[in-house]
This record gives sequence, structure tokens and C-alpha cells, in this order.
Amino acid sequence: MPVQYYIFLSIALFCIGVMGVLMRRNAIIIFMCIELMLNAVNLLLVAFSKMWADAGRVDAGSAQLFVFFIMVVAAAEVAVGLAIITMVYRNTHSVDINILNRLKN
Amino acid sequence: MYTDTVFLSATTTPFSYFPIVLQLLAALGFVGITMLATHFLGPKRKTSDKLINFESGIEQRGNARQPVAIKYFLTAILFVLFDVEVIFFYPYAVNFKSLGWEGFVAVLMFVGFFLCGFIYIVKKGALKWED
Amino acid sequence: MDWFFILEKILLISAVLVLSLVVAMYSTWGERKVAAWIQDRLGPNRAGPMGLLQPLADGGKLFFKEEIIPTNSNRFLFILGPSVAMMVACMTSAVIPWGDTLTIAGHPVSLQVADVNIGILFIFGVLSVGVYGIMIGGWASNNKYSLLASVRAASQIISYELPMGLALIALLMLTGTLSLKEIVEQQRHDYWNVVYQPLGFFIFLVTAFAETNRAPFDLPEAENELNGGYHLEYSSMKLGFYLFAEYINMFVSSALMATMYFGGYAFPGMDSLGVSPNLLTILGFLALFVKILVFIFFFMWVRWTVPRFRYDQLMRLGWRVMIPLALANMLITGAVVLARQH
Amino acid sequence: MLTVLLILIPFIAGLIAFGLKGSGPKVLGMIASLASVATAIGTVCTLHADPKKLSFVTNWIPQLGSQFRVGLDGMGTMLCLLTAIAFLLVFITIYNRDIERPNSFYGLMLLSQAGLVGVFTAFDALQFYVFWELALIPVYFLCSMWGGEKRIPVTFKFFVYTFLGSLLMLVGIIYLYFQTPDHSFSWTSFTSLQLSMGDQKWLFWLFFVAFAIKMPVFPFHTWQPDTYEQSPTPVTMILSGVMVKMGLFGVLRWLVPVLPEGAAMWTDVAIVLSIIGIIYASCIAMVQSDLKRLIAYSSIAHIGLMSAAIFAHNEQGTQGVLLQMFNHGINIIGLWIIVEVIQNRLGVKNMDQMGGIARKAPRMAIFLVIISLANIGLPLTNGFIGEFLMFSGLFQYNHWFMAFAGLGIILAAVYTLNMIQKVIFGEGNTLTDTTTDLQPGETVALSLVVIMIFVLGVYPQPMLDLVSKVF
Amino acid sequence: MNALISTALSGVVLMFVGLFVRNKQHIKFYAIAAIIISFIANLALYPTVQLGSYIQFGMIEVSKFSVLFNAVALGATLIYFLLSGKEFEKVGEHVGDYFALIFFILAGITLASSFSNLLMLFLAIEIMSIPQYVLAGADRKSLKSNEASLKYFLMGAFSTGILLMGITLIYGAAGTFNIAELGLGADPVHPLALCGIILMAFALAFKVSAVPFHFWTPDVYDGSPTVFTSFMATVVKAGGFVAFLRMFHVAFAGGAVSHHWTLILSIITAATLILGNFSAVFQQSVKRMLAYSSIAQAGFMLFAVIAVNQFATQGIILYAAAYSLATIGVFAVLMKLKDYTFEGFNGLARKQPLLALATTIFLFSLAGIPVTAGFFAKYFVLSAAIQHGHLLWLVIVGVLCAAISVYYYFRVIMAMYFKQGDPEVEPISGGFRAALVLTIILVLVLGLCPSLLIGWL
Repeated sequence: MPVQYYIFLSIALFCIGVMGVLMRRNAIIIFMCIELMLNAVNLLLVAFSKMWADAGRVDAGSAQLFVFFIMVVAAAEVAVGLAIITMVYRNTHSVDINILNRLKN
Repeated sequence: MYTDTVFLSATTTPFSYFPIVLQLLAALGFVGITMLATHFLGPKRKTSDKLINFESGIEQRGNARQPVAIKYFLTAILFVLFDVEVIFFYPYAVNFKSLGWEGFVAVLMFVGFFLCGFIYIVKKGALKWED
Repeated sequence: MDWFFILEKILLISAVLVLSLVVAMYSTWGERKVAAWIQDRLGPNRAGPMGLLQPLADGGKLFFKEEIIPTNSNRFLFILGPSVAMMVACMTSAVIPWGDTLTIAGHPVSLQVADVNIGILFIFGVLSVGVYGIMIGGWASNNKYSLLASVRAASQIISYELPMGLALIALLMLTGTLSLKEIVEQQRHDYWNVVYQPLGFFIFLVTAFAETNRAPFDLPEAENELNGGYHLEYSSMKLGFYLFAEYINMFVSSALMATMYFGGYAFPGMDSLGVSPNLLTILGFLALFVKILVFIFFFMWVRWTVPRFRYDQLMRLGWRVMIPLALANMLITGAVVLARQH
Repeated sequence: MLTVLLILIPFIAGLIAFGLKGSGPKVLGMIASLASVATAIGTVCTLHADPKKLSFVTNWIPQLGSQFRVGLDGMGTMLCLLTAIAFLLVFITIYNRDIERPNSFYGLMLLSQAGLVGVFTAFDALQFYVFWELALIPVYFLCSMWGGEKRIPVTFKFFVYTFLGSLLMLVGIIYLYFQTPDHSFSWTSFTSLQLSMGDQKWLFWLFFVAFAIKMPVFPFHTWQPDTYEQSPTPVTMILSGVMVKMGLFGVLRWLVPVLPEGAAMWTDVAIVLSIIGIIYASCIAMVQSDLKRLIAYSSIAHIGLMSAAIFAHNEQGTQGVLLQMFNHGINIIGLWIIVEVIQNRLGVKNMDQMGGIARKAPRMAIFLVIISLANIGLPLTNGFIGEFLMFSGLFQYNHWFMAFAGLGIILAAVYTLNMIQKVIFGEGNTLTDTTTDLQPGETVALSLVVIMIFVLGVYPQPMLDLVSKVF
Repeated sequence: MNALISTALSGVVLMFVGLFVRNKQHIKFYAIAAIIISFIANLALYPTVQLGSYIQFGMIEVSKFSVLFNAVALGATLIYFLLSGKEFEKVGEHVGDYFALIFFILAGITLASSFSNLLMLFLAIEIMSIPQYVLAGADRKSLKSNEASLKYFLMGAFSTGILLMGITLIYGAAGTFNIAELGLGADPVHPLALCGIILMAFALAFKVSAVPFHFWTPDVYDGSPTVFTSFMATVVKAGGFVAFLRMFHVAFAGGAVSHHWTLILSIITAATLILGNFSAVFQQSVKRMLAYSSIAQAGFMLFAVIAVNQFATQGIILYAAAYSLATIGVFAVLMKLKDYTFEGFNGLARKQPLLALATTIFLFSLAGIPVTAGFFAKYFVLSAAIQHGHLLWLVIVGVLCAAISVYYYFRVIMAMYFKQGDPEVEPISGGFRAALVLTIILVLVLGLCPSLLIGWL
């Protein structure tokens, strides 16, 4: 399959993620949208890796290694993020980010 | 470099996954049909008592979906962390013969950090279920 | 696209699915027989000779039972839960090599649904979806016992996934491939992997017990604490799916263990028998089946012998014993392999 | 080295003063200012003997090509002398006053002196900027801590005005720095720049605004009357006597030589602004009943004249400005000393509540009359010669401008005489009846002022010799 | 490289120190010892890099710049530990963990100053960010802290996603992650690269809280425990800037590509300056004012990013040092007060002359008044922009904003010196005084002689 397909798919996924982050109010869903963004990036990286490998670059595999790092860092983020969301939920009994505006006062 | 791996030079095409798709369809069909079949086959004599939750005959109180103990969340979070650390071993394991002792030492270091985190959470009491 | 290929695969898939279901059904019968034998009883003996028709009766019963969906539950998720569990159980068998190739009418037919180069990763990935089935079911029921059981199950399964992954890595270091077919082929010409990986096999065995929620790790369905566990609210075929899924998982785990550590369809001396390749393939399949049955028997034997763990014991075993053990196994394997290489 | 000493004496004395108690600070202040005056006189002598000795150069920030480069020419020496004398006069005047927290007061005063001298001696643009700011900060604290009721917002306005102006100047300095071939801040590199007309056109404003705010020239003057009014009078003396000269000095040292074509191009605008300032300030001064504000506006008018004369761009005008810088400094300080005395005795600033002081305090009245007349520029006083030169310079440039500026003289006569009339003559009241005459310290200070008024008025030649020594 | 290893190891060590050492005072000493060791280890590389920079594993480039910047970051952290180390105990139980997290952040910063591969950039940004999410929420009982943490986390993770997309698109265009080999200068610029650069600029602007991506900053800085705000707003922000600077100076400079981002960044800079300063004017709490001031200061640091020249590199180091020292100092004083509003400072000069003097000097430095480090910091970044040639309008905007900034900084000074009041002040220890004096001296010395710092470059 041509690399364009992957690019479009990734961009579409990424945009869905971005829209989700901007429009949803539930912290967990926002969080999942962020993960979607990251995975869109992963997909694109692998596609580009293949593209450059086909173009004859010997170090094209480094993009796949990059994916591993993204996964690891994303996991670290997940760990911290889930902990934070759990903490917020235990204190406010809600994961709606609108509640945060109420906290301000 | 680490890039010349089995992952990259894999000759198998996406087509080798085709039978898996077939199996997925078959499984989906089986599950769906069975679900539908039992839905129509069984008797339907619903009463309100029958449709409430069963809690050993005691009347249900409150919502069941209460937050459970924090330990479970902690386990989940730790799993995420350690699982991705395990992921790092896979590419290494595939290539480790070509990486030789040098790579082994690097992985030893990685395992060292892994163990640091592990010992830390153990000492911190994150895995203590006894209380 | 080759129509013969598709036909062949469809047939193979059907065969595999039917085989898993049949084995699962007769495992229930076997389980009761084994239990009876261990407890010095007779076990089922009314339906058919030796009670052989008992599983059919049980299955029929499940089909015709009334389907109950509690009003408080989430209807969609309530149905989704067992479906996911069953789907996962059906999917894992896709990459297991049931035998070598048969030659039918000049066409080589592999007795493996899909020989992907990441077979182990595939199984690993599909297995981890299994926890969703339990989690969704427990959550959808909206029952305190179910929820607690599903949370327990989730914690247990993910905890044991770590040592399982590490044990597989040790195996991977030894074999250098993730393809199950290749792993089997390697063992065909060499000793079985269990010889090199006794500790790895042991870890895998223990984790397999935990992953399939079999005794002594069957806490999610501990009757005396949880009224039956995560499928407490289920009835008719949805309950059946959960139960079947468990038995199919047991079957697939046995197949996996046999494939990865005990030579799969290979048996000692098979290349010196001098019989026709097709016959050899069938013999290989039978050898694999025998191995699987042995493991299934072992599963049952353990269930009726070893008492259930306490939850804290279970978690401690998983995290504090299995993970370091698996890590050590991995490192030792690596060191030994490297040392032997030079 | 004398030049460096000129900065170091007040600086070190200032730092020490913070740590002293009781009458320590004021004694120290007196000693330091006497030493400063002595050093300043020493520099005057050295300037005549061997001007090279007054330069001092050492590396400061080699990465930037910035050097610590001080030096003195006639103008600088004159202004340093003025600074030293001004501080001496202030310290003599307030010697017997009770000041809250004298250690901070004297410390800050001395630090501001160091900053001022630094500005007048700097021959490195970056250093000039740094001292420019340093002179400002102690004054800001002085005004805000010891000033009148509305001191905080008023002083802050003063600070922000000056700070903004100086930041614009900083941009100009950096820009010029990049134009110099050797990437240096030195005055010689700056003045030897051959800038295009297009650059000079806008760079002029960056510098001019900074200096105009400091002088102040209309319309940048709005901070000044308020600040003069709200500041404690000793600080006002410094502000009006010395600090405003920073602006004029800046124009003479850094603006005209560095951007000659820019300055020539905007000359008319600058002069018109200055003259508007003269007339506007004079008019307001006429209707002013607050003594301090009156003097503040009169100061704006005088400075306006000086600024106009600078931009006339001729020998006579410039000489007049240089002379007048010193003389105006002396005169205005004299005036402020009297204001300080009146305020000390009466506790009011409004002229309507005064009157008849002459009877109670004849000595003070005489001093006031003399200094006021000098301030208008009556012949035989020091003010005359400077104003005369400035007017003739302005006349050479354009006689219409001179005519309008001359209007300022007449208006000045009006409001000054009016002030004398209101303050010392006329009917006394219960408040002024209690006035006592000058104390010895004040008498000494005012006598010094008057002596300088007459000496320089009759025999201005030494001062003319001094300022004519260009670098 | 040394700094990276030593900070990372120190983090691990402190994690365990926190487990085994019960006395919190001792943990602080361990942390201070660790930071001093890291500082020395970092400087030990200096003789080697003097001959020229070298690249390790194709991943990080050890150069004079990175060593010097690390020294600044570590030094500022040392000052921070000395001044505010005691405050850690007030946040919660896990003092050792807080110190460990700070060391991990430092490891990220050292990576940010020396990455030569986009992978390392990503890791640096993340290593810097993730511990901050935790620190922001360290006060578990406080809802404001919770809010800060969640908000920071969601925003930070979001910007990470955008950063990654940017990196990926650039990889798609260039085929390498090595920033020196990207070669994006060709004309016309590859569209993927252009999108990538813009996305990266946005993401990094997010991390350094430049307008219009700043909206999380005030709430996060306000909600986090003050002691961590102090660190997040200073050293970490400087770390973000150094990553920004390296990225744009090494990877995107030169050729046709720089025209494309110069304008975007200029607009971002102008908006940051204007909005940051004007918002700061209207704050009632000094803590919030400092949050907005950090946005405003970010505007000045962005000058260094836009202007690709020697002054910019020198400027960012000087700015990092000046800004960090001054802000850490102000925060340290702020934490000694009970009331964080401007009124809380009323009359501080009478009661605690040293605190007031220190605050005044720090605020002078922030406002950029000569003889404090802040002046030369501003001087250098403005010089960089003027040398660039096309940014004079931006410089004028910057200068006007600097004048505005005087307003809110001086409000504190006015409150301390010219207003009456009786502020509640916690008892001040001798060590704190000594550290404060040390900080004052550093600020003044850098203000008199910036060569002492940038002379190393």
C-alpha cells in the first residue's frame, strides 16, 4: 500500500484525538484521546520507517525504535495520569474537567 | 546497528494474517449465532424479583459500582509500567546473539534499573496485600 | 488469490474451532471423572456409556435455559462480556501448529491456520484482551460480588502476565524466533525446549494456571467468598460462554505448553520411522494431542489436589516470587546461550 | 585615578552609611561630600595641567567589547564639580534637621551621588546606561520613603517614565553597538560612526526621548512638578539642581556628536518643543500658589531654554548652555534651600499662607531676593552671562525662536517677583509671625551660593575656560 | 553526559534514601550532597569540551554550551535546595521522593541541553514533564493541587502528542532523527517538514508557556505547592527553553526554512510579552503575579530562540541563571510569609530588612535593572534580536513591556518599604539567611560581571 494511505489514516486518527481532547469533558476520555494521538504517531512512524527503508536508508529502523520509546513514555504517562485521575476522583467524586473550574473559587 | 532486525527484514506480508481474519470472522459468527439462538430458544418469564441483582438473598443496597480498594488501581498502574519494560526485552531477545556480551551488559544495566524500581515499590509497600 | 487456499483455511478453521469446542465439552466430563476418581467416586455415568453424553446434555440445557439480564445492569456490556471472552478463546488457536504439512491432491496443506512470524506475540496480545471479557462482565452485572470478582480477576491476570512474558523472553532467546512453527521445527531436530528451560517451563505453567483462572488460582470465582464470582448474574448460554471459554483456554494453554516446551507435533524418533509424510503428519498431530491431554489431565489433577490460595498469597507469589524468578531465568538463559556461542 | 576616586568616595561612604547609627551618617556624609568637593577641585586643576591623567580604562565585559572607561573633559568636570557642591550644600543645610532613619537617607543620597558622577564621567555607552539607572534607583527610594502624602504613586510615575526612556535608549545603544566596526561601546567608536540618514532619523528619537524625559522637555514633563512637590526638599534639590542636567549632558555628549545629522534634521522639532515648554511652564508658574510647584515649573522653563539652545547648534549657544548648567544648578539649589527653610519653619508650601517673612527673617529675605534675581538672569549675577550667550546662539539660528524664548524671560520676571512679593513682603499672619531667621548651617550654605552667584556673575572667565575644554 | 548520569543516579539513590532514612532533615542533606556531586561531575567535563564538542552514541552532543547550561541548572537547583529545602517537609510525607523527582527532572534538563537526536529531545521533554505532574499534585489533600496536577497532566500530555506528530512529520521529510543532518534548508521547503516545524513550535511553546499556549500556567503554578512552583517556573522552564533553542538553532536554522518560522515565533513572542505583562498587572496574589511574570519572562527568552546568533546562546544561559536565581529567591521569601497577596508584604522592610532587601534585589533583577543579573540577561537577548536585523519592532515591544513589568514588580517593593503593616513571617534560620545572602551576591556579581558566566562559553 502507498505510504499516503498511512499518512492520511494517521492524520485522521490524530485529528480525531485532538478534537476529542478539545471537545470532551471527561478526563478519562480526554486521556484516551491523547493516547489515540500517540498511537496515530506510532502508526505514522512505522509507515515512514518502511518508506525510508524502501528508499534505501539503512537506519530506517530507528523510527521503529522510536515507537518503542513512545510506548514506554506513554506508559509512564498513563501511570502518572491514572494516579492523578484516581486522586482527583477520590477527592471530588468526578472526573469531569468542568469541576476544576469550580475548584478555582 | 540495532536496526537490521528480524522485525525489519520480515518477509511475511500482511497476507499471512489473512487466515487470522478468517478465523476472527468464524469466531464472530459462532458467538453471534449462538447468542441469538439462545435468545430465541429459552423461555421468557420475567418477573421483577427475578431481574434484580442477586446478593445472597439480601436486599441490594446502594450502587455496586463503588470505588474498590486503591491496591487494585495500583496493581494496574504498576502493570502498565512493568509491562512496557518487558516489551523492551523482546527486540533484545530477538537480536541478542548478534549483540553479544556488550548488549548483555547493557541489558544487565537495564535489568538493574528495573530491579531498582521493583525493590522500591516493594519497600514502599505497594504490593502489600496483607493488611 | 487461490480459492483452494481459502477453502483449505476455512476447513481448517472449522476443524480447529470444533476441536476446541469438543475438547472443552469433554473436558467438563473429564473433569468430573477425574474428580470422582481422585475422590474415589463414580462421577457421571447415566447419560450414555460412562456418562459420555453428559456434556451434550449440559450444553443442551444451557441453550434452553431462560436468559436473564438484570434490570440494573448495562445491557450492551452484559452481552458483550461473555462474547469477548469466547471470542478470545477462539482466536488464540489460530497460530498454533497442529501438525506438519499434509499433501492433498498435490497441494501442501499446513495444519496451522496462520504461520505468522510473531506467533508468540499474537497469543500474548490476544490473551490480554481476555481480561476485558471478565472485566466487562463483572462491571455490567452491577453486582458487588461480580465487580469485586472481576477486579480481582483483572489484577490477577495482569499480574501474572508479567512473569509469563519474561518466561517467553527466555524461550525466545533460546530459539531466536517468535514463530511457533519454527520453534517446533527446532525441537524436532534437537532436544525439547523443556530440557533447556525447566524453570521457564515451570513459570509458564504456573502463570498459565493463573491466566486461565484455574485452581489453585480460581479466586475470581471463589464460591465461598464471592457467590460464584464475576459470572454470578449470568445464565443460559452467556454463562456457558464463560465456562466454555475457560475450558478452551485450558485446552489452548496446554497446546501452547506442548508446542513451546514439549516439541509440539514432534516426537522422538519421528524422522527415522520411514513412513509416508502424510502419515507422519497425522502421527505428529496425534502426538500433540496426547501431550495436550496429559496437560489437561494435569490441570484437573491440580484442581482436585491443591487448595485455593488466599488473595494476598496469590499476589505475593505473582509479584515477589515469579517476577524475580523469571528475570533470573531470563538472564541466566542469556548468559548461558552467549557463553555456549563463543 | 582622580575620576575613579570621584565615584568611589560617595559610593563607599554610602555603603558604610547604611551601617552607621545616630549622628554617624550625617558626619560621614559631610566628610564624604567635602572630600568629593576637594577631589572635584583637584580634577579641575588636573584638567588644566594634564587632561590625560583623568582617563581610566579597564576591561569590563570582554565578550561584549565593553570597557570600564571613565574620563573627564571640561563639561564633565564642571558637572562633577556641580554635583559635589550640590551635595555639600544639601548636607550643610540639613545638618541640624532630624531625619527618620538617617542611615538609609544618607546612604541613598551618597549612592545617588556616585551614580550621577558615574553618568558624567562615562565614556562607554553601556557604562553610561548602567550609571544612568543607578542614579535613578536611590532617588526613587529617597522620594518614596521620605516624601509627601502622595509620594508613592507620584514617585512611581517618575520612575516608570525615566525607566521607559532609558530602555529606549538602551535599544539605541545596542543598535549603534552593532554598527561599530570593532563592536565596541566606547564614545570614540560611537562618534566616529558614519550612519546613514535613515538610521539617524529614528535613532535620534530613541535617545532624545530618554533625555527629554529626564530634562524634562514638553510633553515629557508631566512627572516633574508632582515629583518635585512630593519629594523631600533635599532630594528635590538634587533632582532639579543636578539630575536634570543628566538629560542635557546626555544630549551634549551622546546625542549630538553621535547622531549629528539626526540632530540637525529634528532640530526644529526639538526647539519648538522646548519653547512650548518654556511658555507653557511659565504660564502655569504664574498662576501657581504652591511654592514648590512654582519653582518646579520655573525649572521646566529654564531647562527648556537650555534645550532649545543646544539644538541651535552653534558655539555660543552651546557655551551658554554649559555655563548655565552650572549656574542654574547653583541658583535652583539656593532657591530650594530657602524653600526648605520656609517649610521647616512654617510647615506649609502654599504661598497664600505666607507673607511678611522679611520682617521676621531679614537675612533669609535678602538671600531669597538675590537668588531669585540671579535665577531670572539679572546682569552681574551668574545667570546673566549664560542666558545671554544662549539667546544670542538662538538668535543666530532663528530670531523668531529667540523672540518666543525671550518671552520666557519676561514671564519669569513676572512670576518670580510675584513670588517674592507674596512670600516675604505683605501682611504677616499668625503662622509667619513665629518664623525664626536662618540658622548657622543654612546661612553658610546660602552664603556659599550667593558668593558663587556674584563671583561667577562678575568674573565668568574661569568657568568659560573650564567648559571650553572639549575632549 | 556526566551530569546526566549523576543526576539520574542521584534520583535513584534519593528514592531509596527516602525509604530508609527517617529523618527528613537528613534527606535534605543527602540531596544537597548529590547536587553538589552532580555539579562537580558536570564541570569535570569542561576541560574535555574546551577542545570542541563531541557526540556520544549519535544521541547527545556534549559541548561547552551544554556543560555550562547544566552547570547553571544544577547551580540554581543547589540554591533552590538551600533556600527552600525545608519547605519540602510541609508538602507531604514523601520528602525523599520529591527530591528524587527533582533529580529526574534535572536529568531531563541535562538531556535537553545536549540532545542531538529528536528521540532524545522527546525523552528530555518527557523526563522533564512527567515528574512535574506528580510534583504539582504532591499535596494530595488540596483540591487546588489536584486541579493543577490534572490540568497540567492533560495539557502536557496533549502537547507531547503534538510534539511527536511534529517529530514524525519531520522524520517523514528528512528520513533521519539526527538534528544536525535534517537538512531542511532546501527551497522550497518540504510541506511535511513545514507542518512538522509548526507543530513542534507549538508544542514547545506549550511547554514553555508562551501565548497562546499559556493558559494552563497560572492555574498550575498557583495550585501547585509553592515550593514546587518555584522550581517548575524557573529551572524547568529554562530547560524547556534550552530544548527549544537547540532545536531551532541547530535543526531549523539557515536556508529558506528559517523565514517560515521566524514570523510565527515573532508573533508568539509579541503576544507572550504583551499578554503576560498585562495580565500580571491585574493580579492580587504575588504567587499568581509570579506565574504571569514567568509567562512574560518567557517572552524575553523567546527572543533568544528566534535570533540565531552568538548573543542568543550566551543570552539564554545568562537569562536562565538570572531568572532562576531571582525567582527562586522571591519564592523562598514568599514561602516565609503567611499571606501571599501584595498586602501580605506590607511593612516587611521594618520587620525583616534582609528579606526585604533580598526581595528588592531579586525583583530588580527580574525587572532588568542594571547591576543585577537580570539586566545583562535582558541585554543579551535584546542584543541578539537587534543583531538579527528584522526584529526591531519586536525589540521595541519588548522594551515597552519591560517598562510595564516594573509596575507589578515594584508593587511588592512599594508594599515592603513604603507601606505600613505587620506581616506574619515564619522564623528565619541562620542557614536561610546565609543562603539568601549567597543568592544576593550571585545576582549582583552576575550583574556586574556577566563574563564570569558567559566567559566559559
